[in-house]
Amino acid sequence: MILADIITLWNSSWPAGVTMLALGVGFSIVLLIADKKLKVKMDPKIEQVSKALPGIDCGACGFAGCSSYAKAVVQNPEIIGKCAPGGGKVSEKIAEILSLSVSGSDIPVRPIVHCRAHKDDKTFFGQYDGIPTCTSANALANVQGCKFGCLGFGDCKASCKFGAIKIINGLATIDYEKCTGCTACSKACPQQGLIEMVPFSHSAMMTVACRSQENGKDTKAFCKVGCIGCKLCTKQNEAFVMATNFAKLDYKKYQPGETCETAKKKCPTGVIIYRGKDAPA
Amino acid sequence: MLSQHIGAICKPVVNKRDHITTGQLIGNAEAFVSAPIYSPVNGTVKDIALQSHPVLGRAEAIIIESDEDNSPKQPCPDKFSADFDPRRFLPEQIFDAVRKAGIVGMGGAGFPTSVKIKANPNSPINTIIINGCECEPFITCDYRIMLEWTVQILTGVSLIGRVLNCDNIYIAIEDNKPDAVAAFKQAIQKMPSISGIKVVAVKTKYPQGDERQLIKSIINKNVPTGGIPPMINVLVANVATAAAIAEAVVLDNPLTHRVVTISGGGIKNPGNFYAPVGTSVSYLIELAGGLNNDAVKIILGGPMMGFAIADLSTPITKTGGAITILTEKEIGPAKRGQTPCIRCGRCIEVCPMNLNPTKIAHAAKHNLLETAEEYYMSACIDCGCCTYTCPANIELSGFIKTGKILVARQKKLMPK
Amino acid sequence: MENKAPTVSNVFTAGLWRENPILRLLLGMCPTLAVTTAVKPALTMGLSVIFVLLCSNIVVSLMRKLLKPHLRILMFTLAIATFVTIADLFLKAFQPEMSAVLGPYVPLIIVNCIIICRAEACASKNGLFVSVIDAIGMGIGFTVVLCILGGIRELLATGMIFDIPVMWKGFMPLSAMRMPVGAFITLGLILGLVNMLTAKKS
Amino acid sequence: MAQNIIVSPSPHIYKRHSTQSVMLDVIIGLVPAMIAAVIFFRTKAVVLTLVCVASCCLTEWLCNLLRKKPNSLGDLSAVITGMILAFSVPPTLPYWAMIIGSVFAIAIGKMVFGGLGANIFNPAMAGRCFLTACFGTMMTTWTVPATIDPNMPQVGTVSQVPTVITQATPLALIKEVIKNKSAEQDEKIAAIKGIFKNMFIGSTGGCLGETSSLALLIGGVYLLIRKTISWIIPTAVLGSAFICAFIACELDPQHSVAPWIHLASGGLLICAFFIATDPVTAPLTKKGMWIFGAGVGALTMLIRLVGEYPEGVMFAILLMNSVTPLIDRFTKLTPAGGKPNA
Amino acid sequence: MLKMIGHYIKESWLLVVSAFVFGLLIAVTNAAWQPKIIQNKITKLDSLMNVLIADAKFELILSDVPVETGRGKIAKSNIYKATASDGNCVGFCFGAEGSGFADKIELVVAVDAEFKTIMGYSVLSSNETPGFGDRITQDYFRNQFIGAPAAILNLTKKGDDKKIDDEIVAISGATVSSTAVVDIFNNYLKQIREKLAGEGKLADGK
Amino acid sequence: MDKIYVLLMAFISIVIVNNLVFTKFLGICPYLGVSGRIDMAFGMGMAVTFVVTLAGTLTWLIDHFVLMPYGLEVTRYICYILVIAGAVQLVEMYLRKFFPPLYESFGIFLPLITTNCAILGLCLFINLWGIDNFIETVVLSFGAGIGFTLAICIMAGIRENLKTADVPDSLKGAPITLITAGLLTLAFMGFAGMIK
Repeated sequence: MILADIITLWNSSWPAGVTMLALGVGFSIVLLIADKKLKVKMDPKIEQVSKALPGIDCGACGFAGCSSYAKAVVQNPEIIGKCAPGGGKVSEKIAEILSLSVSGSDIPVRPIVHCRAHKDDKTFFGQYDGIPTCTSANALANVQGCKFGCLGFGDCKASCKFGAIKIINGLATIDYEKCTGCTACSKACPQQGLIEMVPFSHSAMMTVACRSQENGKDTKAFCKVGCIGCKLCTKQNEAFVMATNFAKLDYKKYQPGETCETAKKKCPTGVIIYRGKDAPA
Repeated sequence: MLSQHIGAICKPVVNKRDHITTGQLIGNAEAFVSAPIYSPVNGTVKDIALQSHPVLGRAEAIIIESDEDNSPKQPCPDKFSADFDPRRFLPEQIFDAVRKAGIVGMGGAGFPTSVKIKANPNSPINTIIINGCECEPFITCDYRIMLEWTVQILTGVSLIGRVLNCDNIYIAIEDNKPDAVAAFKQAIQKMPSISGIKVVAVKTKYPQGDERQLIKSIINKNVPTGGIPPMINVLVANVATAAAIAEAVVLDNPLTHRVVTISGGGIKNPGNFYAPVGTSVSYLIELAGGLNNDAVKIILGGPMMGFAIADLSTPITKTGGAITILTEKEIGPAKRGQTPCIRCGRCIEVCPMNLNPTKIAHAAKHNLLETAEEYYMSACIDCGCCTYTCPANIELSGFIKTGKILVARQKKLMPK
Repeated sequence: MENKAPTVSNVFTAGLWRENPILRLLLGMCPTLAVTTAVKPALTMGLSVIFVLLCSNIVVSLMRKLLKPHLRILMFTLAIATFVTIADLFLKAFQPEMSAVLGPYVPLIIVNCIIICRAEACASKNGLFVSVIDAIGMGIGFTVVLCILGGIRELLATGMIFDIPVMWKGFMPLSAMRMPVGAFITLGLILGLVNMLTAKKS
Repeated sequence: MAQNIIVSPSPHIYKRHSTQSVMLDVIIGLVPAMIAAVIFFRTKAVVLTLVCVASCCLTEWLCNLLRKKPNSLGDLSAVITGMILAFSVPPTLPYWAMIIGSVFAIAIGKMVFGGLGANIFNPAMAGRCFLTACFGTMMTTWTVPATIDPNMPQVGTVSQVPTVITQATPLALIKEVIKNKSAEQDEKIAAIKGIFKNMFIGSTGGCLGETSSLALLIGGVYLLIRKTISWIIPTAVLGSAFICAFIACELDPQHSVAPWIHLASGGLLICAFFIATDPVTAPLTKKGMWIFGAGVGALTMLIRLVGEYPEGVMFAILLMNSVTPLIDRFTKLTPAGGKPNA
Repeated sequence: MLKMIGHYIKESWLLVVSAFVFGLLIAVTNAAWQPKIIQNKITKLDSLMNVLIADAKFELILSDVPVETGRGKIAKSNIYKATASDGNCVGFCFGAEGSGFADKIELVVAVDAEFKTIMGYSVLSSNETPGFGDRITQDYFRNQFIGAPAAILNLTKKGDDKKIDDEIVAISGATVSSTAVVDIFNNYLKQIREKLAGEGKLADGK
Repeated sequence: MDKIYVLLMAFISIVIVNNLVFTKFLGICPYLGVSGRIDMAFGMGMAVTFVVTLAGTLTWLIDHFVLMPYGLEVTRYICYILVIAGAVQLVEMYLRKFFPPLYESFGIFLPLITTNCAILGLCLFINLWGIDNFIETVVLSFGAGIGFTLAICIMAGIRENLKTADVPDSLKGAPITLITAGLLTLAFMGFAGMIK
C-alpha cells in the first residue's frame, strides 16, 4: 500500500527532479568552465577587498556589483563604508587592508597637525568674512598673521569619514582612537606639510608642532607658541633637524629617550609636544 | 618684494646692509618667463625676509630703508615728442630693453612683457590691441595716464608694433571717456611716423578690460577656452605697459614706478599717485589723507577682482594699479547673508564667458570637482559678475576660485 | 569583534534593529513597497519570508563545509527558489485570497537580497543554531517593518486596520496612501525617522 | 592693527536686490488673479487663500524648527506656494483638505529636499497632485461663481447646504465630448464656444484663481515687464499648447474645440506665467527653457486630449520638473571660447 | 578527459545531488497540494457564480472560446451552464476580460438562459486605482447591470443609477474603469451569444 | 495595422503607464543604488533593457515549449531564475572576452542584474498576464527595459542635483530618493488612462 503510494508519488514527481538535475548539471559545468577560462587577473589589493565583501552584487553601494565597488574603494578609500549588507565589519576589514597598503609595513601611519596655536595664541590683522573653508581663506593674504599654521575652518574635519577630527578653538585636533590613517585630512589641508602622515612607531609620537618659515622675530609676532628656530633641540638629539627657520623631527630616526625629553624641556616656546593615542596631556 | 609677476620668482642679488641706488638691479632670475627687479630708491637693505604679499600672503622680500635725501622720481612724459620714429630701434634692441627693464603687464596679470613681445614664428601677431579700458569701476589710473602721457603711450605702442612687425593696432578706450579718445586721435595726427593705429571707443561695462572681452568686442573673435590671445594672433597690452616700454627703450629707465589710483569712500583725498613699486599701502594711504572712520575694507586692486588686505605694511607691486577703500555702505547687501540659490539664472545671464556659475559653484562647494570641470570651471576668469548680481548673495566666484585651487592641488597630488 | 562568539540575543536583536534588513540595510525593497497596502498581505509576506529565510539558512548552514566557492551562489539560489516555490504552493492551497493579492511578489522572494545576503553573510559561516536564530531575527525584523508600513498605509488610506474601522466618523480616507506614491513617501519618511533616531543615539 | 578691517575674497561690491524682492514681484503679479477670485467667489476665495498661505508658512516654520535651521519665511516663497495652491483648487474644497495639501506641498514637496532652491518639484503642484490622488471627487467638483449664481453657498454653509450647485468647467465639458461619443456633443461644443467670453473674464466654474484669463494676463505682463520671469517659458508653453490643440482640432474637428479656448481655459495661463516660470524647478539655460516650456505645453494638451484627467497642467509641470536636471545637463553651456582642447 | 570528469564530479556533486533532491521536494509538495489548489479555483469561481445565479449548479460547456476584445486582441473564455435543481437551464456564466485603467480587468458575467437579460457580474481580478476605479467592485455600480438587457449598453455621466435600463451611469472620477466594464459587456455579450447559438447550446425561444 | 497598433500600445503602456518601477515596484534596489550618476544609470538601464529582453523572451519560450507541454509548471520559478542567471553570466563572459569596451560601458552592470527583481518580475508578469504571442512578449520585455532606463535616468538626473542640496541629514540617500520616487509616481499618474 505504502509502496504503491510512493510509486505514484515518484511517477508524478520524477520529471521535476530530473529537470532540476539537468539544470544543476548544466549550470555547474558552465560555471566551472567560466571559472577556469575567464578568470581575469586583478590587483591583489582589489582581490583582497573583493573577498572581504559579501559578493552578492546587490548594488546598495551605488556601484555595479561588488567587484566594481572593490575596485573603486581601493582607488579612493574615502568611499569606505558603503556596503550596507556587510556593515561595519566589512568596512573595518577593508580599512585594515587599505591602511596596510598605505604604510607598506606593520607600522600604522597617522596624521600629525604641525601647529599648536589656538585662536588666542595667534595674531590677526582683520576679520575674515569669506567662505568659511581653509582653502578659500588660504587663497587670501592676511586672514591671520601666520601663513603656515592651522586656519581652523575645518577642511580636514569635513574630509574625515570617521569623525576623528575636531576643531578646538581654531585648531584641528585629531582623535587618534577614531583615526584610521586614511590620509584624507592631509590631502584636504591647504597648508603644505601642516598635516603630515607620520609612521607611528610608538603610540605617542613627539613632534615639533610648527611649520612657520618666518624668521624668529616674525614668528613671535604672529604666534605665541610657534617655533622660533632657536636650534636648541637639534643640539640634544639628532632626530631634530632644521628646516627653513623651524625645527622638525625626523620621525624615522625618532626613539623616545632622555635626550628627547631634554629637548622638550629646553624648548623656549614649548612647541615640542606629544601626539597620539597615549600622548600625555 | 621679489614676487612681482607671473613666472619664476626672482632671487635677491643684494645682501643685507648693502647700500643701493635708484635703478640698481636687486632681484633677478634666469628663467625666460621672468623679469628683473630694480630698486626705486636710494637706500640700505634692511632685511631680506618674508613680507606680506597681496596674493601669496607671505613672500620673500628685500626690505629697503630709504635714504633721507631721496629726491622722488618724477614722471617723464615730456621727454617724448611727436616726431619719434620707432624705426630708430631694431626689434632685438627693443626686446632686450624691455627684458632688461623688468616690464610686466601692468593691467593686473603681470605677465612679463618681454615674453609676450617675443615674436613667435608659429603664430605671428597680426593684431595688437592696446587696452585703455579701466579693468574695474573705481580705478582711474589708466585714464589719467592716457590723458597726460598720450605721446609716451603712443611711442610705446609704436615700439610694440615695430618689434612684432605689425601695424594693425587698436587702442581701445571706453566710451565714457571721450576726452581720452579725442586726445589720442589728436596725438596720432601729430605723429607722422606711426601708421595703422586706430582708436576705438568700446562700451563701458565691466569686465570690458579683460583681454578676452576686449578682443571679442573689437575684432569679434573668441580666445579659445584655456588658450591665450596669441593663439588667434592677437596681442593685448595695457596703456601703462606701453608707457613703460617707451620709457625703457627710449630713456633706458627700468620699471620702478607706477601710477596708483587710491579711491573709494573710505579714503579722505582720493586720487592718482606716481608711486615707487614696493611702497607700503599704509604710506600711500597717508599720502591720500588717511582713512575715514567708516572704512571697512582695504583692497589692492578694484572692487571686483582686487585682494582685500588687512596688513597695511603690504607693498604695492608692478601690477597693482589701485588701492580701493570701501565703506560698509558701498559694499552693499553682502552682510545680509546668503540665502539658498533659487536658480534664477541671473548669474548665467551676466557671465561674460557664457558659463553656468551656479552649477559650477555648487559643485565646487560640495567638492564635486569633476562635475565642476564638466561645466568648464577652468574657463572662469574670476570677474566676479556672478557674485555681484546674485540675489541670494551667494559667493559664487569665491566658490569657483576655491574649486580651481582644489583642482590644481588634486592635479599636483595625482600626477598622471 | 568578529572573533567574539556571537551571543544568542546579540544575533537575534541584530535583525530586529541594528541590522534591520529594511531600515538599515535597505534590502528587499520591492515587496516592502508593493505588498504593504494593508497589514494582512504585509503579514503574509513577512511570514513567507521568515519561512524561506529559515529553511534556506538551515540548509546552507548544514552544507556550509561542503560548499565550493564558485558554485556557492548557484547553490543558494537553488535552495531559495525551492523553498519559495513551496511557500507559493502553500499560499495557493491554503490562503488563496492572499495568494491572489500578493501575486508575483511571492516568487519574487527569490531575488530578495535579504535571503541570499543572510545565506552568504551568516549561514555559510556559522553553525546551525546561530543561523536559525539569525533567520528568525532577520525575518521578524522584516515582518515587523512590513506590518508597520502596511498599518500606516491601511489606516490612512481606508481608516481601517485588519479591515476593522478604527478612525473617527467622517474621516476622509487619503486614498493616495494606497497608491505607489503613498508607499514611497511613507517608507522614505520612516527611513528618515530611523536615521534621525540612530543619529541621536550615537 | 585695525580689527574692524574685513578680509574677504573678491568681488567686494554687490547688486542691491534679493531673493525676497524677486518673490515679492511674483506675489504682486498674483494680485490681479486674487482680486478676480474675490470678485467671483467672494469670501470663500479670501478664506481659502488665507488658510492655504497660513498653513504653508506654518509648515515651513515647523520644518525649520525641527531641523534647527534659521527661519526661512522671510524669502516669501511659502506665501507664493500657498497662493498658487489655493488658486489651483476648486472653491468647494474643505479647509482641512486644503491644510493637508499645503502641508504636503511644503513638507514633502519642498522642505525634505532642503528648502527653497533645492526642491525638484514645484511644491504647489505636488500638493495639488496629492490632493487629486486623495480626494479625486472633491477636486473635480466646482461651484458656480457667485457672479452667475448669487445663491452660491457662502463660507461656512457648505456642510449645511447638502447639494452644492455645481457646474462642470469648460475643460470637463471638453473632456466629456472627447470621451463620450454621444449625441449631445454638438450642443456641448456650442455651449463651450458660447462661454469663451466668460472664460476670458473668469465667470465660469473652475479653480479659484484659474478662471480669469484677463487677471492672469495682467499679472503675467507685470512680471515680464519687471523681468522677474523670462519671456521664453510662457511663450514656449502657450505656443506648444496652441500647436497641439490646433493639430487636434484639424484632425478631429467634431470632438475638439478651437485652440484659443484651450489656452484660455483652466490652469494653462497661470501655469505659463507663474508655475512653469518658477526658477527653482525650471531649467537654467535658454535652450533648456524652450524645451521645458514646449514639454509642459505639449504634455498638458496630451493629458487633456487623451488622458483620463480633464486638466493636465499639474502632471505636465511635475513631469517636466522631473526631467529638468536632464534638460540642464544636455543643454550645457559652452564657454565663450569654445570647448577646451577641442 | 577522465581527469576532467573526475574533477567535475568532485567539484559539483553536492550541487547536482541537492538539485535533484530539491526537485523532488518541490514535486512532492506539488503533488500533495495541487488538488487543493485546483479545488480552490473551482470553489472561488463557483461562489462567484453562485452570487450571480443563486442555487444553481454550474457545468463547463465550452472552454477556451476565442473572443476578440477589440483591436485584434484575442482572449479565451470559458462558458458555464447554470442548471437549477429542477434540471432547467437558468442561465450562463462566462469569464470576460478587458483593459482597465491600470491593468487587465477580469470579470465573471452571468446572463439568463435566453441571453436576453444580464444577471450581473463579479470582478475576478482588477488592479484599478483605489478609491476610483476599484469602485467597479462595489454594489451600487454592479447593481445597475442586474436586469439590464443583454444588448448594447451605453455609458452616461449623469442619470439615474437606480433605474435599470441600457444606460449605465459612470462612476464619477473613474470614467475609464466604467467604460472598460461596459466595453467588456458590449464585446462579450455579442460574441458569446453567437458562439452559443452556433453550437446550438442556447435555449432559444423555449 | 491593428496588430502594430496593439504592439505600440503595449509598448507605451509598459514604458509609461505601467512602468515597472513606479507601478509595480520592481527593480527598486538598483533604482536606489545605481541612480547616483547619470552615466552609471544609463549603463545600468541599457544592461537591464538587454537582459530583460533576453530573459523575457527566453523564459517565455521555455515556458511555452518545455514547461507547459510537459506539465512542469511547478519548477517554473527555479527555471526562470536559473535561466536568467545563466544567460546573464554567459553574456557577461562573452562581452568581457570579445568586446572589452562594451563590457566596460555596460557589462559591469550585468552581475548586478541577476538579483534585480525587475527581470524576474517581468517574466512572472508576462506569465501572469497570459501573453501567448511571441512578438508581444519581445515588445513588452523590451519596453519594460526602456521604462526602467527612463525611470532610473530621471532619478539619476535628480540625484545629481540633490548632491548639492541641503537635504536634512537623516533623509540623505535612500529616504530622499524614495520620496522623490513617490513624487515621480504622482507625476506619472497624469498618463493614466491614456492606454485602453
